[in-house]
Amino acid sequence: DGIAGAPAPFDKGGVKLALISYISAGDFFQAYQAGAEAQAKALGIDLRVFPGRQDASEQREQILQAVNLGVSGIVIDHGLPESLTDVVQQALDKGVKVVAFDVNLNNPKIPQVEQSDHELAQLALDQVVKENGKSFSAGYVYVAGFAPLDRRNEIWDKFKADNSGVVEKARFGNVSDTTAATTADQAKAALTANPDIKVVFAPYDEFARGVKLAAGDLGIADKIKIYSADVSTADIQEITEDGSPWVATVATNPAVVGAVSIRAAALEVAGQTVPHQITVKPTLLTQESLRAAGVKTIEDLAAKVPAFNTSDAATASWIPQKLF
Amino acid sequence: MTTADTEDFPVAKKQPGILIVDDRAARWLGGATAILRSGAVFVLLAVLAVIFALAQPAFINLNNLMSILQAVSVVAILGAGVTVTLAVGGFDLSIGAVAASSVMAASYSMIVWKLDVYETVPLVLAFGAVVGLLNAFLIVRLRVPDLLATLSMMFLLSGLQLIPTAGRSISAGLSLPDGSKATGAYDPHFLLIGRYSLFGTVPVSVVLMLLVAVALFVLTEKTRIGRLLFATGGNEVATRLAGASTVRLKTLAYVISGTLASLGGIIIAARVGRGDVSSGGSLLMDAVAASLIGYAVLGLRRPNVLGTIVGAVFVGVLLNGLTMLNAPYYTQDFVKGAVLVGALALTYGLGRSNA
Amino acid sequence: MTTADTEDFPVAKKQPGILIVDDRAARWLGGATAILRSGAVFVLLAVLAVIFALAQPAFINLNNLMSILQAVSVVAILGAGVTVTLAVGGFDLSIGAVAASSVMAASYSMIVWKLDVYETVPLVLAFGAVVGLLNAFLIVRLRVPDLLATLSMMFLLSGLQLIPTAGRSISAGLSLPDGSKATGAYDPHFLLIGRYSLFGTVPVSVVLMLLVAVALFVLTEKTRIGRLLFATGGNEVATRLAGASTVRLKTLAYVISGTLASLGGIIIAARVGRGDVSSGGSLLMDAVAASLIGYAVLGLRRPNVLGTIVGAVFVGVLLNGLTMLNAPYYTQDFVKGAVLVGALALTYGLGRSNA
Amino acid sequence: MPLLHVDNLSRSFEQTRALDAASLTVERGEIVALMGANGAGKSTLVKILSGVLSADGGTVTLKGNPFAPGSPAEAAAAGVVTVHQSTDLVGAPGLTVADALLLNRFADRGQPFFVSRRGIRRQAQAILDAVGFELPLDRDFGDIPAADRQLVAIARALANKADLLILDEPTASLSADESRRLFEVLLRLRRNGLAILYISHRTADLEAIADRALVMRGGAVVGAFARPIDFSQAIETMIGRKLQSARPGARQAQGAPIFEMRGARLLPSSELFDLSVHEGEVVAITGVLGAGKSRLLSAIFGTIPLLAGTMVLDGRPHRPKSAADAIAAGVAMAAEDRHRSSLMPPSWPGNSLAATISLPHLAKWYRHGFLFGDRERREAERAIERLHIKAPGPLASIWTLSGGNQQKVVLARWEAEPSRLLLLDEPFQGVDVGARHDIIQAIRRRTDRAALIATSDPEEAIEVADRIIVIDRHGIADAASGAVASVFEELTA
Ligand SMILES: Nc1ncnc2c1ncn2[C@@H]1O[C@H](COP(=O)(O)OP(=O)(O)OP(=O)(O)O)[C@@H](O)[C@H]1O
Ligand SMILES: Nc1ncnc2c1ncn2[C@@H]1O[C@H](COP(=O)(O)OP(=O)(O)OP(=O)(O)O)[C@@H](O)[C@H]1O
Ligand SMILES: [Mg+2]
Ligand SMILES: [Mg+2]
Repeated sequence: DGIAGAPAPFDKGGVKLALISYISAGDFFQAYQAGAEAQAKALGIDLRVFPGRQDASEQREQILQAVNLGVSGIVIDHGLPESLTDVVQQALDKGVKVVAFDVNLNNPKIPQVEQSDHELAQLALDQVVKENGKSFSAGYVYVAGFAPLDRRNEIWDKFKADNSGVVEKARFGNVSDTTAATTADQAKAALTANPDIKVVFAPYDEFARGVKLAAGDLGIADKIKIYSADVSTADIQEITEDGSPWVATVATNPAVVGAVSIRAAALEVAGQTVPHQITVKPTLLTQESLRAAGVKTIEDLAAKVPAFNTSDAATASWIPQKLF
Repeated sequence: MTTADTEDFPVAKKQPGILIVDDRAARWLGGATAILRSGAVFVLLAVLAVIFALAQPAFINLNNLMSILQAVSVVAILGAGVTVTLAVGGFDLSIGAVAASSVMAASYSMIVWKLDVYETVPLVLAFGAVVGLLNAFLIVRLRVPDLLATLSMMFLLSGLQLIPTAGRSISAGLSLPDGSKATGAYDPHFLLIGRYSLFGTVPVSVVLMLLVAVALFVLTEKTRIGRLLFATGGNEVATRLAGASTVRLKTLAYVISGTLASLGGIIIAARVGRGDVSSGGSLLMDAVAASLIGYAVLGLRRPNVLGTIVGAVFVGVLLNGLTMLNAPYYTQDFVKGAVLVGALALTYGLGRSNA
Repeated sequence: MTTADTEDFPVAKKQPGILIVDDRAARWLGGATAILRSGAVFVLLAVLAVIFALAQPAFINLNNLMSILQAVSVVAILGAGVTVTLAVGGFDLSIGAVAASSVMAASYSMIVWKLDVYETVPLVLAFGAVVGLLNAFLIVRLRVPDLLATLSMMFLLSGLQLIPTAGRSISAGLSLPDGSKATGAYDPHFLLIGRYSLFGTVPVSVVLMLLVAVALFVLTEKTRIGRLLFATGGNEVATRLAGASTVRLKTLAYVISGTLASLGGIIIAARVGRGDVSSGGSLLMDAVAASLIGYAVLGLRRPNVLGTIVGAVFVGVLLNGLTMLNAPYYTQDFVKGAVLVGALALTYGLGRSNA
Repeated sequence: MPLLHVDNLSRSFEQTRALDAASLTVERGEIVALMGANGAGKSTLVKILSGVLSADGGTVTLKGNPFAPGSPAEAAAAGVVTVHQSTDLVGAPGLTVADALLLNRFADRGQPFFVSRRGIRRQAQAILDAVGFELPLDRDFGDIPAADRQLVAIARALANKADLLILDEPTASLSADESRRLFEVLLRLRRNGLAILYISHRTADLEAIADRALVMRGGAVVGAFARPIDFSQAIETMIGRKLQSARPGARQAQGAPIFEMRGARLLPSSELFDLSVHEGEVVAITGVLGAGKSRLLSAIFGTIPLLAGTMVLDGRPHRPKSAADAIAAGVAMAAEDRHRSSLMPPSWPGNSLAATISLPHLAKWYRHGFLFGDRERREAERAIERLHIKAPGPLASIWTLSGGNQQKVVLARWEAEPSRLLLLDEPFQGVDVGARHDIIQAIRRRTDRAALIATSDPEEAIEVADRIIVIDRHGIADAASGAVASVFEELTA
């Protein structure tokens, strides 16, 4: 059952694509996957979703498996470039189209979808400067080794270099089963030791949630401001709560990014031109604006902030638009 | 060959610390090493506390000490459960997963089923107890080795907790797999479990930890049942021949550890305020570490509840102090490991030197 | 009371499988359950394979089978190491961390020190062996309990591996903490260990897995040393009194497991092509699972290398098949746990019914 | 109405019929000796009566009611209290001796829930006082020697309220003193109307206390002897042949000694002593419980250090630092407490009869290191034949053998290869008189080595040795070494 008026092979349907993630667990990746699935359904695509267990060698294996399954296109969601380039080349050689999201495969044949972590961090830091000036004591939450965090970290390092008035007093962070709770424990220690910290840059929502919890426990919610990245329904509630020190976050809608990734792959399969670089713009969400708009959930956000819910990237007349 | 082979038999699980004392000086020295050995962890703890307090006076502030206790409360409670299973000669690898699924279960029952705190807490504790029963069934009835049974349970639960929400974490306004929207929310009273402090100083979770510690300490060290639990671990057949039901004793141990793990989950849920997806792997390792460090506390060299709590606090003090000194996160695991090895060398190594 | 209590003694660590057979029918039935029990894992494996092949013909494609083997090779190699430590009555919790640090060590030695494959591989293997020696030192000389010693080593290594690069992953062009830039790169020959296939079909890592499996199988089951390794785990005192050096045997076991873990790390590094700090997270649990499932294979109910490999393949087939059937990731852990419980119930439960 | 009536009781283990229609009765206030060669089925009967095993057929009535206990707890509640043959089944490492003495009270729901260390100690002391034993109450149960464990088992059983007391080889590792104290208590209990079923291979024990003797063979009771009991007749019924007079006269030691100790000291507080053994000589070391027999042998075997003095083996200094050194020098030792010192756990590799025998000899029997060929199976078959071990075959698990047969396997291990000095610590624990006779013959036949045998039973010492040495407080008393007869008099006085 194909789509009338679509180019081959979508006119007949039965196109098989694979979504190969580096990580599946967590809201961001689940929402990304949901967006991809919704877009695939709208296009009559049989989408095979491979589970990501944060295991780079398994991800390689999955690409080969997908090729064995006879898919016509593969979307790669995160991963380590070093471990992917050669298998991806093998897939390309077999005529399988490849689209990469947030992992730079550095191959002219592969369109790169990006939520642009650099831009994300930059927007958040711009907001920091707007509200706090260029001279303050800051806390920074960071754990190396996670690609998006590493990219956001580059912007923070640059920001510090450019603004000598910004003093990083404490750096902490922890990724575990209870990231928010353990980050809170650390934040309590760090904030107790450095009572002059005014701004905490926590470019990952779980970190921000932990710092907020710590501020509550220490009774200093009115003395610090937290800036973060990413968003979820639970985050919106935490941000808009009365007296919340979490004042802003910057995010893209992962579902939209998922849909864009599938559209890019579909266009490739249909033989249409796709730009090499596809960027989904992040949106700045401040406490004020969220409260003003009465936003309570991600769905509200999508309804009230249209920029958050759609992207005109990688689309065509035959591709159904309204998904969620 | 050396010391290790010139050991007197019969040796069962423990090695007797044979000390040959020839004169007064040696006797005194022997006494000193014995004290040092049994107190090694405390000595190290004191040394650490002094160093941290000197480097950062805020360390010994009462609130910070409470933060440390609050930070370790979940691990200490889980560790106490592991300790009980170690006492019966078992090992519960599922506690991390039980705690993680309890977080999901608590969130689900409030957000999807709209239950309040008085319904949610018993429900989640019962869930933990049921998992304990299942573990016990596998181990006691089907005779599956402990590690294997609880490992399977761990995999089972870490998958199961994600199925009701199709892998999404649970917070107010969650859209369910059937497309509808959950309309419940976290009961504010439930959140108090993780966020309220008695008299503005003592967090509820610390109180819970202390209650668990006292209750289990009394149970394991001061009651008939406690003796039988250790007897089961030491020699199951002998315990059965003495007329005890080792089936019931082991079941009790696993139910205790399952229930405590779900209590840990409740505290996490109440702190975090949402049902977050996690496997529980790091909780497991930290809890196991606490109860194994407990072996070294007081030089007992066997599982003991008091030691477990001290072990958890020990690690908590270390991590809190390092964070205060702004030590990078990647050095913390290293320091944790190094201090552990040091404590072990002191506790275990000293008794040997003159054997 | 019931079955569990009417067990014959003397029972030490394991329960003898007493089967009372009174007449022909029962004897035959007994035989059938015995076969079913010892073959339960194989039967399940075959059933799974048929189901998957029917649902998705690509499953039995040779390339896919090889990719299953390749996917399990690291876990199987680590599991074989765990099995050897289980045989001497120990337990190595540090293998996951050893493998992860070996990934970092291999990357560091090529990218920062610019060594080639012929220098890197021995260096990393030696690193694993040294960690094994340290574990053995703690366990054999200082008499620290196995779990505690290897757990401390785990924490130590997972911190240590991050220190040289301040927590960053290692890839070409890495900026070092001192501000300079590393100029080395992965040796292309090194990458072949993880990426080359003999005759275009059999990956090198699968060959390595098979070599390890055969070597350790022969060592543990067919040699004097193997008998003594198991004897150490069965009754250390008796082994020592029979004139064997249990110190050396235990050291050997930990050195083997450390070295195999670093071999696993080498394979991961060669597949991934960089020193990624997050690699190796679930390796420990998966390896432990493989070697514990191995208990059930062939109904042996004890650690055995063959069983471990089959256990690893079993889980690999399951996960691959489920992926082929497009099962969501969160159902996979659940199914893994459920199938494990089923296999265990078959293996362990059946022998009991008529006791 | 008899207290206990066992009627046609049967029980099989796979092909072995351990009990084959055994019948017997026990009355109140009598001590019944149950005799039988190794593997006759005595322990199996005991296990059924104490709720450890279930029977395949037959009935048991206790005080007129059908009796089929499903667990040890049920049996105890019905008034049947048992001391099992294995001393490992009393307590647990990690618990103290006091805990072990009270273990069945802990399991009793009628007892107070809370316990204190002081209360435990007090009750345990009371239990010991009632029997007149002395034990280190605060020691870890895992660290005490087999003899002490046996005392714990006995004391605990005697402290229980019971109608029927079953003792399976209670004196196997006790010396005369403790045995005598046990007998006093048993006779007192009998006067109070307790029935006692007493299993032992020590004829002297049975002579001292038994009112009646029953003899088992092949799983059935085949003979009953009332007072005055004709023990030689009973033994003939038991082993199916006449037992010849114990020992063909002592041999005179000749030539240079194989092994010598000079100025040796075992404990800091003990006396220095000398010791020498000659080629072809069998020397027994006897002494009370805890006198240091095991310590002496362990020092020669290198598993504990000798505090002072020198040892010479075959003219060369002997300074073993481990069992391996001693074995390499030609010393072999079958240690006491076979479960801990020699056997692998059930369903663990190496728990077969053949593997138990071969463990110390693997390097010799399989020089290339690979276990190919059937050398160990052949050696095991030879041992089964030579020592009349009752077993399904060389590959059978050691745990399917009766206690006495397990002991024979341990002896077979050290008999399998030649040695210069053979050390045997309590080698005849639980071995029946017929088998003991065979083993002694086997030991004495070899004249190319010396044997040093520690035993707490003077009768055994006399039966096996050319010369007897008495050890006391870890020193060898001068006066005692010498003629066999005088030693015997001294010991049994
Ligand atoms: N668990 C078992 N599995 C198989 N066979 C067994 C088992 N227990 C006992 N047997 C066999 O049953 C027979 C009787 O054994 P039992 O232990 O009752 O002998 P016993 O009279 O107590 O001998 P001993 O004087 O040596 O202690 C022996 O042949 C023994 O091998
Ligand atoms: N591992 C040990 N640590 C401390 N003391 C021990 C140990 N083993 C034995 N002892 C004690 O040393 C003393 C001598 O023990 P040994 O075993 O040598 O005596 P024995 O003459 O063989 O007596 P038994 O009849 O008990 O075998 C005993 O009092 C015993 O309790
Ligand atoms: Mg017996
Ligand atoms: Mg002795």
